[in-house]
Amino acid sequence: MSPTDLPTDAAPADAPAVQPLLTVRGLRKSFGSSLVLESIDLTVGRGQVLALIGPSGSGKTTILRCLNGLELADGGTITIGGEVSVDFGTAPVRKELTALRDRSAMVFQNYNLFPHKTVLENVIEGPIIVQGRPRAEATEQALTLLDRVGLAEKQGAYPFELSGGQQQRVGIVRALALRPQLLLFDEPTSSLDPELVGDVLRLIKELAVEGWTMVIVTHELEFAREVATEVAFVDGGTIVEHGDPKQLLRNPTQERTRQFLHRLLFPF
Amino acid sequence: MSPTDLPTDAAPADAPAVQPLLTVRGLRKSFGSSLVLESIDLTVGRGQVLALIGPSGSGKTTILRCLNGLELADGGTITIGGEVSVDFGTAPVRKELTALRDRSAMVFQNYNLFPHKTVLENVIEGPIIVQGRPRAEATEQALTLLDRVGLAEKQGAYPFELSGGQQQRVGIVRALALRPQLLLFDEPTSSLDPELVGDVLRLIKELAVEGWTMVIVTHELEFAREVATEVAFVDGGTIVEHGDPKQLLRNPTQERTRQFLHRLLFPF
Amino acid sequence: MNQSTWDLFLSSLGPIIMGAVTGTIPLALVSFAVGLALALLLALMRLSRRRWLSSIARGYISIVRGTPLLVQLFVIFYGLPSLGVLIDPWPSAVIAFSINVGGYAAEVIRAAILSVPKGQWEAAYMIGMSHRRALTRIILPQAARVSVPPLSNTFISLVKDTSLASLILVTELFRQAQQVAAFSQEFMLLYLEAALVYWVICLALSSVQGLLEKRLDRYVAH
Amino acid sequence: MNQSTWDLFLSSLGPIIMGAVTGTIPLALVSFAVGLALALLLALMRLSRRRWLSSIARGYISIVRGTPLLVQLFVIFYGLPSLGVLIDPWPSAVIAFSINVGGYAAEVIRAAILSVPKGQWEAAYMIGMSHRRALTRIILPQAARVSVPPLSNTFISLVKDTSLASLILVTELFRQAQQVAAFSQEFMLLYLEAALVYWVICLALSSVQGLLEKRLDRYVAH
Amino acid sequence: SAGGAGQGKTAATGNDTSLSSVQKAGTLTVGTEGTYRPFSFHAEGSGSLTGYDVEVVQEVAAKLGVKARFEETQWDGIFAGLEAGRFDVIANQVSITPERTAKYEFSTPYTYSTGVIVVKSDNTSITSFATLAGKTSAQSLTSNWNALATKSGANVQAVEGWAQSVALVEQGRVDATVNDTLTYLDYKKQTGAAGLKVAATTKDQSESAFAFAKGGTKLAGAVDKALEELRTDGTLATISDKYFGADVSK
Ligand SMILES: Nc1ncnc2c1ncn2[C@@H]1O[C@H](COP(=O)(O)OP(=O)(O)OP(=O)(O)O)[C@@H](O)[C@H]1O
Ligand SMILES: Nc1ncnc2c1ncn2[C@@H]1O[C@H](COP(=O)(O)OP(=O)(O)OP(=O)(O)O)[C@@H](O)[C@H]1O
Ligand SMILES: [Mg+2]
Ligand SMILES: [Mg+2]
Repeated sequence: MSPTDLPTDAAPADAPAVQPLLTVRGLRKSFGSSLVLESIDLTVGRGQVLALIGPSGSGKTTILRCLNGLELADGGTITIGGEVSVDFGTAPVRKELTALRDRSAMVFQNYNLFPHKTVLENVIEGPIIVQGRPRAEATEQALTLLDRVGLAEKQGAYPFELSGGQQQRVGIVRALALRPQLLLFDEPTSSLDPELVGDVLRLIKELAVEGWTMVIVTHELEFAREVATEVAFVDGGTIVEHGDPKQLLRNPTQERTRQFLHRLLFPF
Repeated sequence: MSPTDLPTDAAPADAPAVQPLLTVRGLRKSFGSSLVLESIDLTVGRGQVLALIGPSGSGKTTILRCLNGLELADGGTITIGGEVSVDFGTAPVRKELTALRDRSAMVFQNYNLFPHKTVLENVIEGPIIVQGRPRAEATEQALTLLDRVGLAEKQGAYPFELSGGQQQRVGIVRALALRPQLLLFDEPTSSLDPELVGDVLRLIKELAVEGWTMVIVTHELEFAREVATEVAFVDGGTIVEHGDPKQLLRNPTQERTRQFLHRLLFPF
Repeated sequence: MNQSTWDLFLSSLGPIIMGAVTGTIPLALVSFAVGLALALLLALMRLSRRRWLSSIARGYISIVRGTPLLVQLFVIFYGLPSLGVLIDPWPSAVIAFSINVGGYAAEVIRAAILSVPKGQWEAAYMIGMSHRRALTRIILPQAARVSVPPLSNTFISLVKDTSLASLILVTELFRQAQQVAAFSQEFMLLYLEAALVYWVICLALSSVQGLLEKRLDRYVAH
Repeated sequence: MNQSTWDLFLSSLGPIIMGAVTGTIPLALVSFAVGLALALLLALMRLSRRRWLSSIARGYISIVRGTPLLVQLFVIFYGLPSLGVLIDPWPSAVIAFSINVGGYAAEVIRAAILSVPKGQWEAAYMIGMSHRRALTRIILPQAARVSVPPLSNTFISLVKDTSLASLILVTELFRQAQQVAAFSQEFMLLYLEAALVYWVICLALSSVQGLLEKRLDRYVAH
Repeated sequence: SAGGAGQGKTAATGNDTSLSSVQKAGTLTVGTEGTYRPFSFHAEGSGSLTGYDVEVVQEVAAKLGVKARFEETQWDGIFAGLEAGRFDVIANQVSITPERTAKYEFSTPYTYSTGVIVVKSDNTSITSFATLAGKTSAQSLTSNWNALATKSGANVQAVEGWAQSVALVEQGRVDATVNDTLTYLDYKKQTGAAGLKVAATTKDQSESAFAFAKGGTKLAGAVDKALEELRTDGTLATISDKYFGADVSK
């Protein structure tokens, strides 16, 4: 299951070690006249976990959507795994966007499971229909993954029959079944009932330990501190600062980061 | 503004001091064949704050809705302020339910502001249309309250123009403007962006300090510990245990409470 | 199109537009207004917890929607007299179309009321409102916005359906076209001309609908 | 109802039901199937980012919805021959009704597609689907559920509108009633009888709609 | 398919194939209402098409050596259908009027009839076409009786057909209706026409004939010849007697 044999405790986050899996340079994006991403630079090494934090509307989701090719950036480059590199300065061809999608898989805040398909069908849709893998093999893999997240016996259920936490675990399995190089999580627990948050966070933590490369947008600072190899604070469409989670979350160097963290940690 | 002169640090929660404002005895409620509230007993003294915690589906919202007369209980009694007492064993007349509503006011998880009315209109609708108070007086009171929550200049805005935190503060003002004896909060911050939670919690804390009597359903354990005078843990339609927040949240006596708190405090 | 055809087209435009202005449009407006009031009543009956009220409304709606409008017109105009009720053409037409619009619009209004989130009812009750007040001050204004597009469709259908009024002696747009056609034997041209006028009326209605939606949208996020 | 009226009622029920079975119902079914295919195409054109495509669809829909069906039937049956296109009654009726259904159902389908949450498109793209695949495998199945009630209404209207086919030589339910009425001079009775048969058909359709909704609801929360 | 029909248009261009195409197809396609008693209707309401016009045109077709095939349509569409070439001929009591003569070919008449004003039996104010002025009269729009009522100064209310007209008279909602005496007599025979009476009869006879597309003179000529033969051999009189108890064909 593990996508790589690299140990999780990779080199310092600021200057990732050899083999960066994801490199983003000068990513820009506007919606109409409002500039949402100014110039985003990111590097994530193979097997590393980057946590993106920041206030609402700062552009975190937009970054993920650009990485997954769901949003067409206006400028900058995204490179995944060395082979796929898209330059948004020159209008990229559809095929390049598709290549981005092929390398990465996203887990959504609202799960976005397909409501008219069973749990199993949700998981095998991509492998069979898009990637053209044999049904038997795809089903076997899906069942292994579902078993691992404790949902094997729910394979025939429809999404509405599951709790939020169960739906989100299916969402993660659906992403894993695509065998991506890069996993993207957009606030994976913020739609969940508080008692169900743990199930999902524990699963993501396991994936991190196994060596999956991930970018996670989250407000769970405790979780980011423990699981991420690097934290980046996004505000107003720029990365205000980034660095080692334990360091940055305790002693941010920027005033904006400090204020944000304070609001989150001491709400009243 | 303060509804009472009693100090907030009232008598021990388990046996509230003189002058209980709210007394609930043997409250039962079923939906169809499923028994949602088994037999709920609650007492909240004047100026005290009761926090209800518990897993999803345990019946917390249903308790609040019964208190506000939005839901017709199947049995038991609710007494507010000594004057209003409704016995649900004998089918209560509509007037009695209305009396419950007159004494209490609710703040909803999803704000439920009236989208076709401005902020000011949302606040004065109840005082003018229902309570028949003079428009000038109601408006003045509304503006004072809006000013206090920092939204005076938003009086002409429509709800969709406000952030979630702003909407919820209007929701609180709408409740306060009704001059209720009892304030009910149903997870008032769980629909909010994390950075906006603080604004609302701070406001509720102020109200507690001023001596408002409140029942709050919440998952913010830290907040409950600091603001509530009593915490009750609801599970499966019964109150499993209740007591002093500092005590109960640290050392619950029941295993179910312990498990619930553990899931919330150490999610991964 | 040769000269004489063109002349006929131009000369008949006057009577046809006259028919629209004195027949089609007032007939549609009055019937729609009455029908809408009826529809609101029916929608509330349908939503009522009293079984018999909602059954009556359900039966009414089923019959109105399940039978041809033509027959409804005939029953009122030619059928009622055998029960001793003799109604003039114009009132007959208004009654028939109102009954018809009532059946269709009732379902629209009911759906619109149901589409308002339950939380709005609760908030209204919470501030102490009665059911009736919650309905009129909180729910219906929000339902109105939702029902503008489907009600516009009902109205547009009504405008075209009023052509059936010619069968019960009401002179309107289509009747005028038929008269000219009967005289000139140019059915195709006159029917096309009538269609053109109907289309212009419907385009005008659509733009009114657009304005109305915009106005009611002012308090909704974009 | 006296004896002879009752006899007439009974004896004409056969021909009227025959008209429904051989005329009304097959005509409605075929026209609806063709119209639905057309509507899907039009809905996709309307949603296309290419301006000219969406303009064509918009114009088509506006004309079809803005002009009386009667005129549309006449143009196809009596008007096209003057352009050298001569189409038999049955195909003419199917074409006219399909065109009409296409215009109405296109708006229904478009609204249904728009009602599917954007997240469903994104999830489909995320797993690597093309636009076309996302549409057919993810969006349309969900839109189908939403569009069942309004499409049922379109179908019910169509069933009643097929009575106009009698104008272009197609023998169906209403035509049969007219024939008996012309013979017996009892047009009130016969029209009521036709209405009854239409109503029964519509009731049957409504229960089919109910079954369909239930079936499509199996994956939706209750 | 529309059989032998469809050539009417080419006929208008000068090359008259109206007759030859009918002969080639072996069918004469006839447009008729099928709901106009006693001229064109269904026996017992749902049986086969029959009536005076129907039988006459069937005999005419036999003389031409072809089969008559009927297309039923409403009066509204009947001339449009003829122009569109959907039928070769209309057999539906089409009265010969100057407007129609300008647009269509006509055969020789096969029905001579008078018009009557039908009123309630207690009506004394209408006694002649002159007294119709200012009164309301129910008429189906496309008939020539409509033109007559209008010319007489009546305030015309348009209705679908005879059945509705007579209902309005009986209900007292209009004063009168003008129609073919044959229609009235048939109605009287069938229902008794209690409470109705004939207030006046036209002096001039109206003439009804088969209508053809403009330019179809060869077909019209052949039909004329056939009608003449049918008149001579008494067939027309027999048919007429069957429906009216009198010979209306001359
Ligand atoms: N499709 C769009 N059209 C126009 N503006 C958009 C669009 N998507 C996002 N935006 C705007 O871009 C900005 C960044 O949005 P984004 O969703 O990336 O923020 P975020 O950091 O994910 O916020 P949150 O924590 O609330 O999810 C916001 O101001 C938002 O309003
Ligand atoms: N109107 C209703 N009809 C049927 N069942 C209902 C209704 N309202 C609530 N329930 C059921 O009653 C139970 C208690 O619901 P309630 O909303 O009170 O729980 P809760 O403690 O507020 O949960 P949460 O934390 O998710 O808000 C649940 O099982 C719920 O499904
Ligand atoms: Mg986001
Ligand atoms: Mg709740």
